[in-house]
Amino acid sequence: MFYRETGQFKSKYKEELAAFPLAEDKVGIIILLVIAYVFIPIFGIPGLPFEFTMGAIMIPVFIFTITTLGLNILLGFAGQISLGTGAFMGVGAYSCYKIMTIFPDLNIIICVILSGLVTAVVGMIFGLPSLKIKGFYLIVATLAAQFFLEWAFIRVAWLYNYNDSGGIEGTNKEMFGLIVSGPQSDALTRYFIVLTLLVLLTWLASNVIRGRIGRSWMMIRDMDIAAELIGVRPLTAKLSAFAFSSFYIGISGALMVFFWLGAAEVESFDVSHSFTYLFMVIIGGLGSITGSYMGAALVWVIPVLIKEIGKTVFGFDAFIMENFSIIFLGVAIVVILIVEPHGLARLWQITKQKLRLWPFPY
Amino acid sequence: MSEKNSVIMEVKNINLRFGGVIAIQDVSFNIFEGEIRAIIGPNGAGKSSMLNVINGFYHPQEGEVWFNGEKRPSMEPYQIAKTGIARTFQNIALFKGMTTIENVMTGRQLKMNKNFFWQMLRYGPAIDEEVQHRRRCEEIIDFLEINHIRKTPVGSLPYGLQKRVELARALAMDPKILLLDEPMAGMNVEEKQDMSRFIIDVNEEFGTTIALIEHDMAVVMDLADRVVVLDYGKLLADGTPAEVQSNQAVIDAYLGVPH
Amino acid sequence: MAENDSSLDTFPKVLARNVSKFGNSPAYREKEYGIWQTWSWSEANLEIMNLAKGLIKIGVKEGDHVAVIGRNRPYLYWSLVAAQHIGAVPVPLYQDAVADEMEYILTHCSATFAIVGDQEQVDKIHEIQDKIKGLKDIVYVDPKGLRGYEKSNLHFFNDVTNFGKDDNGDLQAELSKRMAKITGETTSVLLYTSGTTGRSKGVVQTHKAIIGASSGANEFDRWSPNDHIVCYLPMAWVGDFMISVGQVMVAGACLNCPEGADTVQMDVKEMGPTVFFGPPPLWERLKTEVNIRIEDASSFKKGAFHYFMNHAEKVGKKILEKASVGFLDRLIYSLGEFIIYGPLKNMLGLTKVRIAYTAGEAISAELFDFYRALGINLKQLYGQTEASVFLTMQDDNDVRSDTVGKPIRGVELKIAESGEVLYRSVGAFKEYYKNPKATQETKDKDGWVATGDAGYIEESSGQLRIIDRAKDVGKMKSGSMFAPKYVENKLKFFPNILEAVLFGSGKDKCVAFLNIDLSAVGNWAERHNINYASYQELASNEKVIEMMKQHVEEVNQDLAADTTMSGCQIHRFLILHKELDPDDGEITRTRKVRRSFVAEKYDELVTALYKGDNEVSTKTEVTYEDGKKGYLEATLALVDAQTYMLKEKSDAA
Amino acid sequence: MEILYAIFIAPFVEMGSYPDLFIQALWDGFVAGTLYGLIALGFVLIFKASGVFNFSQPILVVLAALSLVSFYKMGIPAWISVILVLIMFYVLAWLVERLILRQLVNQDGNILFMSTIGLTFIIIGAAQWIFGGVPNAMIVNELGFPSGSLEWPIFGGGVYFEMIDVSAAVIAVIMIVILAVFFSKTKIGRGLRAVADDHQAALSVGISLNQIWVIVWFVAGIVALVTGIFWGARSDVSFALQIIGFKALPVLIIGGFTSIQGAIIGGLIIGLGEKIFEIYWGPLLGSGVEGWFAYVIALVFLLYRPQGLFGDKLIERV
Repeated sequence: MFYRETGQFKSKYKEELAAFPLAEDKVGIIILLVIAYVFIPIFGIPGLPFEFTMGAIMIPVFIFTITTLGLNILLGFAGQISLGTGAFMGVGAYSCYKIMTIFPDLNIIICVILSGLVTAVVGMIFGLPSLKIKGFYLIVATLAAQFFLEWAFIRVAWLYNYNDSGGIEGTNKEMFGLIVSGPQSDALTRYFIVLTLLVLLTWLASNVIRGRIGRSWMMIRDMDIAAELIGVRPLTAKLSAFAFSSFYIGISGALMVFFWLGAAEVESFDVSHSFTYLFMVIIGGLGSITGSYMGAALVWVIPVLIKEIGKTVFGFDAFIMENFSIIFLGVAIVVILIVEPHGLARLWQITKQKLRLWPFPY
Repeated sequence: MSEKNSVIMEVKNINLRFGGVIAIQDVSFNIFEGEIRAIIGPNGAGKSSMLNVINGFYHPQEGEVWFNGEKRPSMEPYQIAKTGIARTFQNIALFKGMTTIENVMTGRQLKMNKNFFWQMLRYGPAIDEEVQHRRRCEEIIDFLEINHIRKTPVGSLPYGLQKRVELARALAMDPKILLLDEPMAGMNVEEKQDMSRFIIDVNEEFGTTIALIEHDMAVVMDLADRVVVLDYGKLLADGTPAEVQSNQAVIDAYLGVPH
Repeated sequence: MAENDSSLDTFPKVLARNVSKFGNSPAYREKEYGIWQTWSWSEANLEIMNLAKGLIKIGVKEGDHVAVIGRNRPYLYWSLVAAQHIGAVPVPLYQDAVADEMEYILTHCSATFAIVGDQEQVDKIHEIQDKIKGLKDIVYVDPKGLRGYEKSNLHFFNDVTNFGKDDNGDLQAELSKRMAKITGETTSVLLYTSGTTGRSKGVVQTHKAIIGASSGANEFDRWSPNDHIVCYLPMAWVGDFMISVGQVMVAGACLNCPEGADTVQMDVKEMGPTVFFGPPPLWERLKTEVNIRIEDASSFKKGAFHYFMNHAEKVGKKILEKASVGFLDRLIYSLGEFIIYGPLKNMLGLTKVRIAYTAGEAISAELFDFYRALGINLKQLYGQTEASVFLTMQDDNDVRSDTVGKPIRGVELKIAESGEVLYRSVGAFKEYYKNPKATQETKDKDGWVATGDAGYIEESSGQLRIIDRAKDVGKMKSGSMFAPKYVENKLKFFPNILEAVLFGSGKDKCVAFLNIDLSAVGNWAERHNINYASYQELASNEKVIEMMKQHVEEVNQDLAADTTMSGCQIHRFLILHKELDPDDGEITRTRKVRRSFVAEKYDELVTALYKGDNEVSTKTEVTYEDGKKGYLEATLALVDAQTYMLKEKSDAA
Repeated sequence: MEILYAIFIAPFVEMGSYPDLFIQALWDGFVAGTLYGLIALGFVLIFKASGVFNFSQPILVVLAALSLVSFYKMGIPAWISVILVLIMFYVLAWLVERLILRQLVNQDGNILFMSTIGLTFIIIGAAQWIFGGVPNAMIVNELGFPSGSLEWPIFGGGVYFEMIDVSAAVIAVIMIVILAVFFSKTKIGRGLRAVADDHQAALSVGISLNQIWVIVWFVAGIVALVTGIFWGARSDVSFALQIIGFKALPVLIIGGFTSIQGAIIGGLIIGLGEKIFEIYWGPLLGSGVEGWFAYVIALVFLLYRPQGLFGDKLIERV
């Protein structure tokens, strides 16, 4: 309905290969950016307290979107299943913590990026089995990673500087004279940093996916034998996928602790979280960037709202609402699988297609 | 068309076994540069296995593969692809999650090499590379007359077209040798004619050497320059279509097999 | 505006002007390799010049006839222009012409060179080569499949242009010498009429004529260099030549060539032309398509569609013609624009269309209004090959489906006492090639040209109104007027009727042949689950015949309303067992019925109709696509149709 | 140097010098192994019959134990509670078939697998909601299982056999025998086997696919109950139990997804392996290694025999 594609012809491949070849889509994205950068910071979400909006909805959703992007790159684009996401976020978080303690004056953003790189390396190591082990069996390898790392986060006291709490926590960090992280930091500042990182990482991801490397991932995913006979080297393809994916997951882990929770213990990275992130990917839609956004938002926000509404409106106690939201997640996943195994992204795709063909059905 | 007598590929005394099962038994033959070479034989004769040996998917227990006049060391399939051997598959092996153009682009992977950094920015060298190879793929798409399905997800294409897209993907590799595993399996007469025409065009326009497996004798006879006949993993005959057709052993083998 | 600059009387001058004035703006585009390859005027000029030199090099002489055959591609349009530059005469041919038609034209104009699109055309020419003496060499654009061919008299297009590129100066010299000789009076093109009657005639047009007519038309509809059009109609057809070469070059606009025959609609949508030319059948097809696709849409969409289309029919035309419309209506219309009209135009690729033309045949008011209601400025125009097309056109705010507009600049009209329309114009042709007799018959010494159409100028609007082909207009036994085309058009306005042929000149009653429209009737049949294997089977179905009967009687009703025409009511008709087919010579490539030919060929059917039999069996020769001939046998039902007296009609209404 | 000694010599010296402890370790490992085996068995049953990798098996164990205890706490006699639990599981099996499996029929394996993860969450949420999250003690004695332990004095030291463990082992063995018989002898059992390879065959036996699914899920429930009782007896009955469910995965990798005996043998390998490693090598790394050691075993296994102990080698074709 909104689409007027007539006359949007391309006379160069560059135009054709652009991220959003259709003018309407460009406009849409710009509107979204304006909302994210201007409206929400000023007005928040109507009907919700500002602090809550930032702390309980926007920031975590952005962070988990990064996580989901990461997992989606691995699972959705490269077709390598992983249940180690939680632990890999842990790697990001702990390594960021160490980096900050070792280089106290290093800019925190740099620390975050570096921790992403560390995670990438760890991810590659645990990705090695994927060369021999295919499909479903890979779950074992990744679970091994999950449990080993969980164990390491407890046993290796060096990781949390031998403090008795056994956890890690952020201290105030300044950037351009502004406290960006730690207890004193302002939610809005953190919001902007996280948002900007998200936008940046999304852009990078979409670039890689559309290019040579992204293609090699999808080749492995769709038909690994054919891919190899065409000249894709499984080693590089799979490991690069693990690395790139872990890079994102690591960053999200670091952000989660130092731009959202402020402090964390091993529980924040256990296997049940791995599942939640898996849900985000599946509900959002395998192999779709848009889906990663939708999945993360839905899986995070709905339970939060359920709890909030249950508490404030019906006055249920937290425990009940907690369980209720768990059930909701379970139901959501089953329903999605039944209705549209390709997730919300596909539903969105279909709607978009309908809009493009409007008023015709085909 | 290039002079058809310089050997580009030769297999010598290939033996291939799976556990106890003997797939290929002491088979030798060669392929001339620029020719269309057919491998025929009843089901289970070891034709596909032969292709799999040639492009390194199977490693024969004994035997040598000579390519461009030198003995080929044992390599991984992806390395062999680099040496200029492309193939299509008996039951189509397209990348279902991609469109036609994307599938064809995968054929250019080997020729692209811009690093992760540029890939992430999708700028400068990376995008230039993309564009340059896209152009080549478009030419092939045009050549095989699949322009109208350029942006269609391959999964939704009719069988005949999928086969053609697969051929396009293989061509995109600018191969020295093109292996076609039953390019016309399950096609109706018309589609077969088209496909044969394309195979000949490819061979003429690009001078590509082609080795193909085909059941339909008639087709093989007007397509191929020379024919190898396999039966139960053994070499039954080797020669021009005419020679092969008149070969008693071949006739028996084919009469022996219900078709 | 450049158009008025009378010094621009030759295409070389026009091209030079475009290079100097719009050098960098796009001139030609072609969808190839997935994107629109683009040439600016300067780039195109370079191509054309090199090609021209190359043609000189391979021996094209001044005055030579150069045949141009193939689908719409820039290279072939350049060939036309290049030929003009070297004083040769381009002769565009229909690419789907069968070998012997080609042979006729090539021998008639004794073409010495042919520039063709691809292998198919080369093969066709080779097939007839020995019969056509004059033809020396062939230039081919697409080398695919030609690798193995014997090349002595074959040239690859790029090689020819390369001759031009690595010219050491002599070619340039020769070219300049030749260009200097070209004047407005020089022949610029030889166009073959589709030949409604007998063999087609070669119409000789000068540079001045083509440019004059084009600039007249451009001026009338304010063409600008920003206009771009998509060419998809046969290059050999005068209309395409006038638009794609004449108007585009004169206006300095941009010509866009689709990727191939089967992608035209897609490509039009991508390109979004600002000016669009389509013959009535195309507009008909588009509308049918819209209706069919809407049929399958959800009930909500269907509802919205019908609601807003009704509203559009009420106010759409008024709004388009800037007439006064109530605020609420405007509001609803603009809502409709967003929800239905806009998307619809977008799907049809007509969003950016500034002017759309229909011509060649009459168009039904209902069809015409459908598009205008959507806000598409669809207009009639009237013209013919001999006039370089443009004679009359319609002002934006004075558009009607039953008239064809006012004469444009440089055109005088007068009506002969026979009722035939005569004109005198800049675009008027020089002569029929090698046919002085015909030339004299059509063009008198004062330059008045007979259109061959009967018509009159409406006092009220001053617009021209065409009734029928002059020679077809006859008298019936009763003495009342017999205007077959007029009636046939009324019939053809029914989507279900593809073609109709009316007989009755000198007889006391009229009878008709009908062709059903396979796609439309086929759809109808599916919806009423009538299954059919072939055209013939569907055509002989009782339900279909019944439907046709109703159509015929409707036509009879409004004929009865018109005193002059009431005599032409159809008493009996039959549905032909085969579609009228250019390959059988029954209609022209532009789908004009060859009346006399049909009358002869199906004489037995006509007599049977008049004899009053209830059915007749017949055997007809048909030509298949591959040129082979075969026979078709069938038994046809002969149907009586209700006719009306004036008074009956009034109470029927 | 010391490190090499600590790794390659010391543990064995210790085994040799304190054989009673070693035997104790073996026994504990054996019991753990059988229980791992039982959980794996639950997976195998469902996978065999419906090709579904039922991720919710561990939570079924928890559900069984938890509901059993809770029913008892409501004052229902122990054995009645057991029956109630069984009924509950039958209903559950029926619901799962109706609401999930039937909807996803002939979807590919991964999707079915994901759906069981969803199911897991639903059960967790519901179970916590209804039974609450607090740990309970399993009602061993009430069910009439012997308590206490026998001591077997040997090598100067002594080995303790917890009665409950003994009965666990016994019951486990009995169950396996029953199931083996059930699968090979009974009509339904053969039907179930058939389903795995080919649905038509199953129908020919005269049972509808849907029935079969209900049955296997029910049987898997029974297995879960047994497992639940004994795990509950060894540790507390709480949601922490599900974590041991993850152990089933390595077991399956080793034993193969479709083989009953595989499940048991795999279970034993893991059980013994991690116990021994924990006791003799664990200290080197700081304890708690059994959290991941099982996976390492499985991983090593996969790298050498990707098809598992009882699977057969697959030839890739193109």
